Amino acid sequence: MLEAINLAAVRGDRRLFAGVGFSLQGGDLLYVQGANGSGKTTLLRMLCGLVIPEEGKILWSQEDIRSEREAYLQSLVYLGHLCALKDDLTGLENLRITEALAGEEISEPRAMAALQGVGLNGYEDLPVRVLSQGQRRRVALARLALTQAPLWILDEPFTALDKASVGSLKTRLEDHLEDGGMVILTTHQEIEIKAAVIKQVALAEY
Amino acid sequence: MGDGSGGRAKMNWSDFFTMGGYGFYVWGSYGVTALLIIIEIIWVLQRRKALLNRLARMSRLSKG
Amino acid sequence: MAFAGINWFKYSSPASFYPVAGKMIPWVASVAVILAVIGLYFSFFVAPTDYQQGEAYRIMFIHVPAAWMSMFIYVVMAGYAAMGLIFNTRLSAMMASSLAPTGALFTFVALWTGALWGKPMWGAWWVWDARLTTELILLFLYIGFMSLEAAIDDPRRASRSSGLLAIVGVVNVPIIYFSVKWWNTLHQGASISFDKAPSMASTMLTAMLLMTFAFWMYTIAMVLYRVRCEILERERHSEWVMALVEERK
Amino acid sequence: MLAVLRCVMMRDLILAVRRLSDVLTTLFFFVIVVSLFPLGVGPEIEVLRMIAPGVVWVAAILASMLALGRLFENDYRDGTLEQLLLSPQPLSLLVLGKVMAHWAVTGVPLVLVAPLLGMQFGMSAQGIGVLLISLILGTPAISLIGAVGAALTLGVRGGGVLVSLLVLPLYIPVLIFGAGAVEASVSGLGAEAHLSLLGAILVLALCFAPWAAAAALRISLD
Repeated sequence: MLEAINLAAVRGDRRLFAGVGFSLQGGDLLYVQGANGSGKTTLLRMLCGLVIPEEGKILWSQEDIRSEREAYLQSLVYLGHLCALKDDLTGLENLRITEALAGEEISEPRAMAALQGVGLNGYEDLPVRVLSQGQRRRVALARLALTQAPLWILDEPFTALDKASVGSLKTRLEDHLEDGGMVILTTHQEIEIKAAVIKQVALAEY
Repeated sequence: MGDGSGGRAKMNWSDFFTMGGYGFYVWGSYGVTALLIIIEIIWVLQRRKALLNRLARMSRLSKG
Repeated sequence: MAFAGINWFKYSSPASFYPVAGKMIPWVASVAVILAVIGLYFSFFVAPTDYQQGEAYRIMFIHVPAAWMSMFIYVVMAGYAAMGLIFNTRLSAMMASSLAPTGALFTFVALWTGALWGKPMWGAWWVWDARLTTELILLFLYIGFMSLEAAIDDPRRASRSSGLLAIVGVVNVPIIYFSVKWWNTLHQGASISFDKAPSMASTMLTAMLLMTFAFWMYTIAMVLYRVRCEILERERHSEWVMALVEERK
Repeated sequence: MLAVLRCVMMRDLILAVRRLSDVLTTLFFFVIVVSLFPLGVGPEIEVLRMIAPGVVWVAAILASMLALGRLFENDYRDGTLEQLLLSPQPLSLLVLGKVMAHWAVTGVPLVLVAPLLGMQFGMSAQGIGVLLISLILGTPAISLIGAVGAALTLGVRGGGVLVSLLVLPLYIPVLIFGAGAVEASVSGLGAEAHLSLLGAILVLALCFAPWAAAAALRISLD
């Protein structure tokens, strides 16, 4: 269960947002809305513990995420704007190394299956630099098929995806929510994701 | 003028400036030190004046 | 600095510290001037002529205090930086960045006066003496601190990054000093070094201490003045700064 | 715990092998800088033999400092560094893994080439032997201390030059004991004292540098 209390962020000397609070239980979907530059990415990175909040606290099952760092990070997957892939490594290597760093050893067949699951059959063992932006995005999203982490924080996950991939990502998110997982995401496209509880946080322009 | 603690104070000014032949070195050190301190003071005063002007101008712009 | 440290936590917010610093500056500055005048009087008129070096040794009365201050300010800077990182208090980070220029000034003064004192004593402008070399490396550390802080735009990250550098630096200063001392004695032997300061008549010591305290007061006044500029700079969007700017117009 | 350290190291080593040009440029820089000195100082072998340890050591420091840019900058730009910070494993361990891979790619080639340069400068076999040991002990310490500088100047404009300004003063003890060890052994004083102090600095760097670099990374990615 994730709880954010009275979060505030400052970038340079400009105050991005303040008094942001919400709580998220299993099966909840949270949309983070706001114009560009209103601090959406900063809020997501703050929820991951990358950015230290100017004010307020973030609790994961009633414990501050900075004191329960290891437990929290084990239950979290964050996909930012960048695909977080090394160009010289193949899709397969990237996937297995990223998962190993997150503490989950993945066998080659399972990684291969995950890549095929996002429609990359035949591209698994090519260096990522030869793939298109959409394909690279899908390699990054393939992680969602492998991870056991309940909390997914996704920054603009639908960008650069074709219709089929958008559809499959939508169903994967819905399955995850049904299994009691939590999703926090930002998106510009109007995509209807069915969830038990849908919450919104709007970052007003300061 | 000097006290009796074995030190003889210099009465005339010419001795004072020659500093027993080491005037260049002694006044070179004290002079540069004094100069640097004065420069730092002026620099800080300038910085504050420029900052206050900028803030005043920005507050006028934002209000006007 | 200890004085500012005592009521520190009560005035830890920049807004409340600003007026306090304002009131302190005139007092500290006048104490600095008085101490400097008395110190100079002692240095030139009271302290006796040294039988070995004649009048040249009087450079010692600013060289040694400047060297002490350069080391002391760096340690205080690292202390404030550590407090800024641990307690996340913005004001201590500002104090650290305000201390750096004055510290660098004293380091340069120590080097300059060291060279001018070295010329008459040993006939060389620069002597690879352990302490002088460490002073030179300390100047590099100060320059590194200030340039790192100037290179980063976001003031919060700038003070935290340079703060960490100051802490890494202060841990390294003793290591550098002892390795340079080892290197110095290996190559040259201990013949030329500052350790054998001229026999210290009591008046010499008082002159040096007076000058040290004068430098100390000067540092406090200068740092308080500069930290007020930092506060105005970083809090320019807050209401109290706006109000203050209104009043001044 | 160690599996993750090995994983980060293997990843960086694979990346380095797949892009050998970066490794070779550092090595060639080292060789060129060392070979410049005889052209500048003159060919007398006596003079060259005397300045050889200092020249090799300063060139090694400059070469490994050039390679520091590659330590975090690429990961920072493609987003993998962010994922490293989000790994449940202690960040200082991951940083240690990266620095060991960086040392294996830049430090070890320098150590392997140093004897050739030693001969070029007419150094005695004993001198070259001690030079090798001092470089083996010194280059990892340089990579470790350099990692702190690289983390501090991440994403900062003019970071490449700035890192040298921050890190060079901290390299001075390593340089003094490294170059001094060779000179002491050649002049008959025996280099044990210097090498043991160099080892002490290496242990100190091993304990504190990863932690400091990890803290610097968190600040840089804040």
